[in-house]
Amino acid sequence: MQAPSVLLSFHFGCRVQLPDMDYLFVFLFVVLGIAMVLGGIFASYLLAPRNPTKIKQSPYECGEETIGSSSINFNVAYYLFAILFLVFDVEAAFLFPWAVVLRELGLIGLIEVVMFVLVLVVGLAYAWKKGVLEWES
Amino acid sequence: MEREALQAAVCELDSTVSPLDANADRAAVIVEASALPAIVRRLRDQPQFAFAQLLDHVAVDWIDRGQFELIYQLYSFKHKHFLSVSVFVPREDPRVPTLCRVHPVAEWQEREVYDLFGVLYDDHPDLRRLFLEDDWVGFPLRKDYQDDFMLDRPR
Amino acid sequence: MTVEVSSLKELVEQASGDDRSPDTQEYFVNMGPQHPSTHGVLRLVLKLDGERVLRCIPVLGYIHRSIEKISEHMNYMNCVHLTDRMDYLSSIMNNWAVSKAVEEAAGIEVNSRIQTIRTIFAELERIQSHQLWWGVLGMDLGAFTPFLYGIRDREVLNDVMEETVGARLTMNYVLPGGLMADIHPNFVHRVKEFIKYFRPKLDEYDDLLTNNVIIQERLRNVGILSPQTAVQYGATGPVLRGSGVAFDLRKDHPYGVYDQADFEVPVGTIGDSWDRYWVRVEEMRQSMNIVEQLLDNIPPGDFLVKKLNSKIKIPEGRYYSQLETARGILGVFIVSDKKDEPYRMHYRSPNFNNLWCLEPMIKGDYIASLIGAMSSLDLVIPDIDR
Amino acid sequence: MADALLNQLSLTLSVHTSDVFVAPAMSLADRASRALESGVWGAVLYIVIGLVAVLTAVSVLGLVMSYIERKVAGHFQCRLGPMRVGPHGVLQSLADGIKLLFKEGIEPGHGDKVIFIGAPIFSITATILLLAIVPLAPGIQVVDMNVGVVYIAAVSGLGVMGILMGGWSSNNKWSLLGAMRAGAQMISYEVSLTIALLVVVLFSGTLKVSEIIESQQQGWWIWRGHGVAIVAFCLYVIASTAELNRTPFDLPEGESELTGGYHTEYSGLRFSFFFLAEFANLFVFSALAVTFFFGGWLPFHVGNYEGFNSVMDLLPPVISPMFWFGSKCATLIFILMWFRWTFPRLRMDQLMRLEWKVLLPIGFANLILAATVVLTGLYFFPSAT
Amino acid sequence: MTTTTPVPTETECPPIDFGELKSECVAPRPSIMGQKRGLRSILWLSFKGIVRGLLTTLSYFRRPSTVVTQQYPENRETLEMFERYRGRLSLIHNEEGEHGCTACQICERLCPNASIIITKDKKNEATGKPALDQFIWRQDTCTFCNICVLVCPFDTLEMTGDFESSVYDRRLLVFNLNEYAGPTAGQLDKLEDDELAKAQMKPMKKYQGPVPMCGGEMDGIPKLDVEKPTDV
Amino acid sequence: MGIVTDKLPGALEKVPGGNVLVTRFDEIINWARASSLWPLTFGTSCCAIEMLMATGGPRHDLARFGAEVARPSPRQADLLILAGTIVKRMAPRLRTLYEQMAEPRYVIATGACTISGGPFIYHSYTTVRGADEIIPVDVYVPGCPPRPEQLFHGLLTLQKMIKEGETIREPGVRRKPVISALPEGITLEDIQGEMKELLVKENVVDVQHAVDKLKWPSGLNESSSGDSGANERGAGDGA
Repeated sequence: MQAPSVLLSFHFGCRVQLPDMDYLFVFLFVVLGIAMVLGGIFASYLLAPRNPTKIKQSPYECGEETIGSSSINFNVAYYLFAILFLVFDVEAAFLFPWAVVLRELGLIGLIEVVMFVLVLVVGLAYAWKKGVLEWES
Repeated sequence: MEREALQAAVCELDSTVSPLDANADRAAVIVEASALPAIVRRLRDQPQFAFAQLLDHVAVDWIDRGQFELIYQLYSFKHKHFLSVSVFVPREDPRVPTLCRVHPVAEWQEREVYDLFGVLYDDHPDLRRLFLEDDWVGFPLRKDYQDDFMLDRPR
Repeated sequence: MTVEVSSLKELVEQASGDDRSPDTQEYFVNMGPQHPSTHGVLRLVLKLDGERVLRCIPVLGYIHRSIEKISEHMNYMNCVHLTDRMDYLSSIMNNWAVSKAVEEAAGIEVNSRIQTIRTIFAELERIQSHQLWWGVLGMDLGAFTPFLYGIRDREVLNDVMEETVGARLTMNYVLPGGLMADIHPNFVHRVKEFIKYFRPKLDEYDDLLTNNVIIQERLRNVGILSPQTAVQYGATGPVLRGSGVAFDLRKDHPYGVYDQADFEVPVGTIGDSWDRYWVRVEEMRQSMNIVEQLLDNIPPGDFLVKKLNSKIKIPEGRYYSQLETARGILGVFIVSDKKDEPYRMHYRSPNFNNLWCLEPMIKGDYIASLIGAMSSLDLVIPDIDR
Repeated sequence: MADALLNQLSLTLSVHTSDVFVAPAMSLADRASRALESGVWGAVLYIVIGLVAVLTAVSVLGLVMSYIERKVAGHFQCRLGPMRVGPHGVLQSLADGIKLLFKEGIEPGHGDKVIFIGAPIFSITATILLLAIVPLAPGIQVVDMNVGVVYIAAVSGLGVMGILMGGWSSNNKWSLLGAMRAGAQMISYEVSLTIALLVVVLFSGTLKVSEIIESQQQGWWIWRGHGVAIVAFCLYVIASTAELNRTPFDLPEGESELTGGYHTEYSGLRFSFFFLAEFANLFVFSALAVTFFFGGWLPFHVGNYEGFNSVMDLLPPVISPMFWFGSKCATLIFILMWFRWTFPRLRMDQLMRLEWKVLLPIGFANLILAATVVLTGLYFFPSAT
Repeated sequence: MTTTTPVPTETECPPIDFGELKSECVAPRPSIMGQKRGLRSILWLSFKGIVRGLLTTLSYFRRPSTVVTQQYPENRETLEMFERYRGRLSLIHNEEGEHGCTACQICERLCPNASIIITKDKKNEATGKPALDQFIWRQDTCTFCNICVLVCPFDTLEMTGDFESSVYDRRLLVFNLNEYAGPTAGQLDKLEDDELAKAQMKPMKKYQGPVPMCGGEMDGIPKLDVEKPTDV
Repeated sequence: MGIVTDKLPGALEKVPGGNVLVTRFDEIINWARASSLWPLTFGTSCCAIEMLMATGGPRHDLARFGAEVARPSPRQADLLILAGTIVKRMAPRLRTLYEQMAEPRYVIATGACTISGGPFIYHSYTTVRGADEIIPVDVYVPGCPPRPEQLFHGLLTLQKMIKEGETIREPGVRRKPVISALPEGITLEDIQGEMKELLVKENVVDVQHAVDKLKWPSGLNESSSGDSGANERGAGDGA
């Protein structure tokens, strides 16, 4: 059994820089999460009693039958915040690299970011003014 | 106002109002069914009565007389007096105009009476069963109600 | 003029509108009969848009036990024990209401000892009921700890009452013509101890909930009930007093020995849920004042003026008698036909009438406000359904 | 084959146990990466250790935290909490876990079954991924990315997906309402969370979690942040409480309003995954707060008081980091529990108003202020740069 | 079908005259944001309220002495009910195991829901008076209203504090309260012959078994004959 | 529509699935199930105050039994504490709630109203005379309402039943130790003698027979009418 590094060096004819294992771990953890849930569900499928009936599978609504369909159009207020979130989270993503190298950038960096943030704050103020933040259904 | 004085004063309102003396422990009058909303409205609006709240609405099944007695209990916050207004309707065709427009709470009190006695309220906006299922047969508080489910006490 | 009888199904179909387009955001949802904050088995059919309550249709009858029908086949003493199970949180007051009606009708005079003890017990029960309400309100609004503190203090009072009565909830203590048993020798002492214990606890309640900004903002300006609407929709008790009308049978038409006690009737200002909250908290203080005043001079006398196994017969007629319970006016209507069983027995339950204030006060508000407003109404569902 | 395996293992162990002392600050992933030079088995060993460790951590945390929560709640409420299952109820969570495993899992009749089963995966995976980056002590960390903070911000949003999917696929209006609430709430507070973390990134000048801790050798950021960090910490606590769906922000599962919230339809083990993720997340968010604001595994030092500092350093070096990290974490968890058992719940509109009209403006102002502080070099501690 | 509810508008009703009832608050309600306060005052009051709430809960956490929990199954030895507590109905038997019930059936008649069923021997051969055969008490329907105890003219009934009565089958909740079927203690004392008195005390099973509701038949279970004493 | 679970209600109920483990694990599983009974927050009337509020309170503290995790959703609940009167209109809803609980599920009926209709047996046109007409009941706790200690006794009784009476080889078949929680002063022999004849006559010891009889009709809930099973027959009147 050959170590991958050996294989790699053989293949490329030279010793290569080993890849960062971090993302392999992340990938494996995603697999682990999926495996944990699916494994658990499979285990309980084997172990737990099962007695599905029509009533049991019907939605629980305080003991009553559901009125109308459960797939409904939902109020737009909830989604508006998702859009706002998108703007501000992307903004935060832009701010991370800036935060790391702020010392090197100095005052110029601060001013640039203040302007960047200001644009967004104006956007927030606009949304505020428009009543998007009022949670009106 | 004393009980007798109040009773007399109410009776002077209209010719359809007559006193009910039979053992009532508070001022009580009998009103003809058709005149009921108008009388109750006047009792509510005229300052010397000011019966602002409809406390209660009860029905009594006088099966021997073949009548339902519908009793409205009124209260005046201003004068702090009670009044009981009775309406007699025939058992065969129990109909009475609704009081919803005068006292909104009557809507549900009347629904209760409809549910248990089957008294129909003309012009009621939402007359349906209150306590029992919509497809219940019969009106259980009537004296002649029969039900296979009910059990009599053994002794 | 025609009478149309509809059904709930029709009502819902109609409320959902004929032109139910695919664009509509409105939907129906059942809240209850099994829901943690309907305090029993009240069912509300809610028409919602997102979080907003557009329509709120209460559906009753999930605990309709036909007490009025059963009462027609029971003698008056047995009728009393059924009322324990209506508004179980003010069972002694319910007992008293029936006993009072029967005593007034049958012309039984009870001595002042009985009246004083009844009054003390009624006030203790009012405190107990409000303690539970306070805890449950906290739980409905998401704070779990107040619920446990409320229950904890309720248990202390429960012990005091249980020592005399012998039961914890359905007491059946007040009977037509007196009381089931005389007060326990320890009673006076223990009530005093309880009051000493509970006064600081009330301040603690204030620290925990009353002065908390979240609870104030959840209740303030929520479920506003103008005095006009309150009266029109049949509200009594703390709900009406929360709207600023100082109507209290204990003051305006005194019964028992309330005329001997000096107390005040707390009222609200604008009739929102916060007013109703504050009225009840203040009522606990006032009730303790009443109890303190009456406790030291309970007059001597018998605890039962009428022999129990003799039949109580009421002269023919209609008798109506009412009494202020922890939730409002409980009216007892008796139609007698000279037998020892009532010809017709009707209870004007405070909750039944208070419930209808819910829709006008909550229309267009959020679900969370509905919960708060419903809590501030302090509904007991078996009392509504009877 | 077996010989080769054994050889590799012994080689790896002999080489890499010494690593613990040689390079104590290396994460498991880095070690695996280094082990790859000498052979694949060493790396596999580290990978297996990492997976097992995280898997154990999730399960154990779920059990332990739920027990602690119940005990703490009990004592806040003048009662005792679980008492009868094992001495002082210590086996209570275990019993719950076994019971849930042997409980029927119900699938809704008309819902989307794939999404219904998939929803807990997102919740659990988000928790596992976050747990992986928590540094318990120097070297006791599974992954230590150089973009750690970005990773945290990215991964913590994954949990919302689980809740949204669970509520959506349940075919139940209460669940749907709970899920929509959760969606709106958690993404909103995500912004504040990120902005609060940015302040620490500004101070430490790095995104790598272990380096952020190392940067606090001179003093924790909560002290050294010149007040700005205290504001950031408050923002972080509020936002993380909202992310955790705990009182006063437990709207998505507000029992008195929405019967059960987004997990109304989940039963048995499927429900327990949400339960597990919730309690493990409680630990994760406290651990991250400790890492960013309270110096992670570093002991409590006060300026130049050498005597006091040396007392604090008395613990042996192997225990010390774990002790300090654990005790700080426990304190924060206790505070979160304290909040939960004291406060009532906010209303949806109040919740949104708090975030978008109060916390977010404060957060931005705080961020700019922090940048100014960093640039002007206003620090309490003279030794800091 | 009906039209939508036309809720009567307030304009339809003139303002209600509350007379002297419209009054001021006894104590003004506490309100942080409601009154016209400055921002600083609001913030301070909110903060104070929150901190005091936290301190309240902490004060209980801090003091384990405030724990009020009773350990029920463990404290069984020391747990005592109040003497008036109504936990179970019992027929008082004296030291010789004799009861005082004359089967007068007052309690049966006054029991609100027929939880007491009394069968009697109409004429006991020794005493010549009616004697109790079965005193059946149905715990499953009993509401513990205490009326039976109060109305008993001979004070032979009492409520005991026994509360541990859970069962797996509801039919196990029906009891014979009397230990024997036969005359009362007083009547037995009057009999000269001790042997004869002993003979009158026919032992009674404590457990009654199924009692059909209101004398009807339960599935396959024979009707309880309340008139004729069953042979014991 | 025989929704009445006749004979010993709740005694025997068979649930398919889960046939993997063997008896050795029975003890552990039953211990876990008995120690972790999460109740459904269900209460209709007065008993609810005592059963869920007072027992949950600090004085009595349901949490000691690990049962304070009151779930509002029946999916996650193990224990249905029936507290209060069940009326005809509630009966189908109660049945729905019970059906929507995940296996294994246990039911405690508390108070006179739930066990038999209590004070509302006679002359009532709505009260169901006994919850076991609607769903199988495991433990009956008499009282009106029972004290919290009484509920705890019922809970202990239920735990005893779970620990002794259930095996994973026949999952869901609960064999009640019928006599294991006796009223005081009555011995096993007392009842065995009296019950033997009845039990044999009623054939309740035959598992298969009981299981066959317990097939509940599906689609019970399709009509939300008052035509519940409770309408069909009274408790023991054989009407």
